[in-house]
Amino acid sequence: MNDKNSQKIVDIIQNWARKHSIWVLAYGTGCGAIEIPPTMTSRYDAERLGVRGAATPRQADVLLISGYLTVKTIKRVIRVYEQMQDPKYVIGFGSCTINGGMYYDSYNTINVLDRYLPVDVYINGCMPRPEAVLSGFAQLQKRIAAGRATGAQHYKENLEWYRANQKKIIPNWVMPDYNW
Amino acid sequence: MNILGAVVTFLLAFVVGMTYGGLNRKITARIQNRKGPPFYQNFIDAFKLASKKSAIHHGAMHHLGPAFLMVSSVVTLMIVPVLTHSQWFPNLNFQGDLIFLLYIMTFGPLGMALGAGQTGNPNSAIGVTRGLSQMVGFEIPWVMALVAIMIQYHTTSITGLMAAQAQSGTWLMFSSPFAFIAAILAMLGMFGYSPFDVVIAPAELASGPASENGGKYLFTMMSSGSVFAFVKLTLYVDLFLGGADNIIMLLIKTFALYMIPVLYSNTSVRYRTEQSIRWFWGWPTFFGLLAILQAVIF
Amino acid sequence: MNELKEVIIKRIKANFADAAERNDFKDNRLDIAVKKETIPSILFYLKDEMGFIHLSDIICVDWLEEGELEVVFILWSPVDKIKVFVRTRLDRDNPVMDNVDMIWRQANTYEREMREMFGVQFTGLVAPDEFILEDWQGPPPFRRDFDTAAYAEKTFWQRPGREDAQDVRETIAKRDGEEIPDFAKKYSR
Amino acid sequence: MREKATTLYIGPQHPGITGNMMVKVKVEGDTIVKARTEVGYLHRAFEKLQESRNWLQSFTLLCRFCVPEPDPVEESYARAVELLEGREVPERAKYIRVLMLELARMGAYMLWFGGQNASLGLYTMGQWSVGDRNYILDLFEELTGGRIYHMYIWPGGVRRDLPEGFADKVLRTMDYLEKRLKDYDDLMFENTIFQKRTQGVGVISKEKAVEWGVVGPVLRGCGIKSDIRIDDPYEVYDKLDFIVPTHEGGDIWSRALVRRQEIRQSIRIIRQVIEKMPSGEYYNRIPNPFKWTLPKGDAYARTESVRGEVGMYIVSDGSTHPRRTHFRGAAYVHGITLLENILVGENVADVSAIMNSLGVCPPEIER
Repeated sequence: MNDKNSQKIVDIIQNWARKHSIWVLAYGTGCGAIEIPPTMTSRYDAERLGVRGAATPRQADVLLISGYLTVKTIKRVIRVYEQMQDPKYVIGFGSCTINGGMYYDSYNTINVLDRYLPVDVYINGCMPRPEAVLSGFAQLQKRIAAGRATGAQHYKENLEWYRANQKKIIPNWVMPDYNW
Repeated sequence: MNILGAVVTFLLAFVVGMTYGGLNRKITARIQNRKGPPFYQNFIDAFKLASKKSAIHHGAMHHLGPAFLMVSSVVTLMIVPVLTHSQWFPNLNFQGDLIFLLYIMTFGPLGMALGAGQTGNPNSAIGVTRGLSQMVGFEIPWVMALVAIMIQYHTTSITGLMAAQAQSGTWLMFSSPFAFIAAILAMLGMFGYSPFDVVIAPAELASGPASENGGKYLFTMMSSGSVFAFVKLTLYVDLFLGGADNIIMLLIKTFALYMIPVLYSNTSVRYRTEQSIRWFWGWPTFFGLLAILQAVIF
Repeated sequence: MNELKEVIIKRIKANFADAAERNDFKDNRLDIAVKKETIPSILFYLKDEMGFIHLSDIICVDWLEEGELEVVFILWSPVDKIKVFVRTRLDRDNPVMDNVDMIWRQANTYEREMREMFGVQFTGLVAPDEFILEDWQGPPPFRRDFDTAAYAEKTFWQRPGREDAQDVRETIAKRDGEEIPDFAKKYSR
Repeated sequence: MREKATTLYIGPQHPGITGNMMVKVKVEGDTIVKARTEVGYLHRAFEKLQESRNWLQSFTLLCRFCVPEPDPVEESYARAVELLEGREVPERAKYIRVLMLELARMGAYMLWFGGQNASLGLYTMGQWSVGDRNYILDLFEELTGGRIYHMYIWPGGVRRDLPEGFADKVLRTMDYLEKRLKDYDDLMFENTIFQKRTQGVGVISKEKAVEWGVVGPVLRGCGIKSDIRIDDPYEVYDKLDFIVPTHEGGDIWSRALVRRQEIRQSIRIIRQVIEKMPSGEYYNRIPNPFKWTLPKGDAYARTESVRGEVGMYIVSDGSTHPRRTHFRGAAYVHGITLLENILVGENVADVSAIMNSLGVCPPEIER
């Protein structure tokens, strides 16, 4: 019984640290990536919240899908997501990840992101402003602190469902399997 | 008694090194007129990295790479006397430790290079070649400076040099200025901040050798990096600024020296590998030669 | 401006009898329609002798009703400050045309895109066959008979309630216990 | 003994890439032997979507083409539609359009400062210039309601008149930015390492520039004076006096100098526009958009954007929906054929710097 409590305390402390140090992967997948430089630079400065850029998937915690996702990009995004280390989160950025946005009838862009990747926080808006991006990070921090940011967990549990959806739109699937 | 002293030294080095890293980020932010993270941000980052659930590695050597870095910085810490004559920080320094120091300081990056080589990621492979070639660059002025002060004061141990400074009353910085200048210019290369950060250049190589390290390994690299920074600073204080006899003096002197690479890195573009080597074999080597001449003649 | 256009038209007619030209445009523009065989020669002539050295654009337009694909070259002469549109028609079922990237190097990119998007075959075009789309099994997508809305409906999962974005309003409303303020109640059904 | 050539994928996920494209580079030691670009990661099929939208609905899709500077795309589409329909634009609207274009150019050059220096390692410059760019985005927000996408230049004029007090707010911003340019010069152009890293890198000779169809600041960086605002003047550029800076050399350094001088010219233009702005009508109202048909025919309008010539070609078959719209950006030419040709022989450390200096904007390549 007491190891459950001690585990809870360790989780609280670890979640506190994960909340205050979020490393965003430097991967601008869509047109929303233009609002990341203003968020990271001097006026809005996301670094004071502990949000910093990370160069490779191994070092990153958050994968920011900034805008629409074409079929060619989602194949690389899945590969990048699976390379990231475990407590990882996905932020869907812009209305194109929520319901396809203005390219809902395009033959090359997916419409709903959480069919293919577990999304923790959605930021709506067609090109959300830097303030919206910061509120998205604050929302993610709240979920991390409360321990409800379990997208990676959900991905692991029903991997077959995600794989089925992904393989439906990606024709030749030449990817290593996901060994978390 | 020695064991306890060593542990306290390591904790002091870790805490001070991490706070210096946090202050570096704060000062850089202020130069870029933004607020910047709190000074203890590096501790939070380190703790988050340590508490990552998965630790992906590509084989034993890659797993041990960061450990080599930590070994190198801790052993260097044990040799460099932190405070002049206080029984709390006894250090195992001995007669020929300056020469041993030269060897052990390059042991860490070599171990890291082996680890990075095994990952198979081309970014880390090219990063390793760049790191080693740049190390050749800044080693030459650094060795010249050490050789000059060794000849001038006929001793090869740090405590001997500190005793010489205490006995002659003037800091080595003034009595052998060329060696000091060569050593400071070599320090810019050792820290690997902006003009010489071609090794971990994010824009070209996606953070070079560390591109496959995440979680625990990055934690080990980060903490060994800050311990190594503290050790280098105290080494410079002992060699050229007459050592410190209490903690406050130590912190003031080391922070003053730390400002040189930090401020220079904020306003300088990154050198390519051959440009940085060519720069190191330019002015710093010239001052190293002058230092040796001064040591031999006078 | 008009007499300059006349001079250009006369010289082009002298060399290419079958060129049908139009110059009733207000702004500095000319329009020449030729058969597809004379395209490389007329482009060479315009570039070397007439001074139209800048290739602005190459466009393929799909005239489904007339069963033809139209390829338009837009050239610009920095000296005379005149635009010329050279257009030609290709049969829609097997559109084949000569490659012009020996005249302008960047034409190679335009031709790769047209080959992938419209299915126009360029004889002599040396380029990897995949340019924008990856592993695309469908027909050339930019042709008008390819219905993109139906394809998107079939392949990509659509979030229900898209007709009036009802579910989006609900998710926004119940985000962490937020209830809709009364002034907005009448808008959200 | 020739070194074994390794292939390095500077792939879609890479901090140095300006956007989302891949450069496959075959490297021997540090010098590049062969380079292939792979694009298509941002293809949303604009031109296909516009066929199922009427003239005004397809207008909202347009500014999503190239993100750093959406205004020239709107302006060239609006002018193409007016050319086709023969619709007259009031004088005041033309002045407001030039004001928008020049503000957008300055904002994009500020962002370019950040990108170019981040690829070279000077992060302070990016923080300063992108931070100051927010002042221009504030102006856009007040005038059009959107920071990045304005959808403000409509066929027939502009969507809304200048709010009162806006003109001197623009002038105040221009004075502040002019002071800041001095700091940029000290930090960037007087920095000797910046000169060492950029002079003689990514060189384009004059003949190669003309033969490969190079446009915009990259062409002016090779010493050829060519600017659509002067060669083929549109709106009211023929009534304004400004110079087109050129610089011999054709390397990253001369392209940076050309861009830097163009910011000063943009400030001059904006001041003249504010001073000569006539009063009066700002919008020649178009009929009900759902029943608005354009006569059969085609039109092509070009604008000078940050990356070079931006052109919109529209074809109408007399219905309310465009038969075909084709957008041509400068990055379409610079980003593929030219980039693959220049990278050969360069150092692998400069790939990101060369891409930034060519103004390669991947969403513009595959639309």
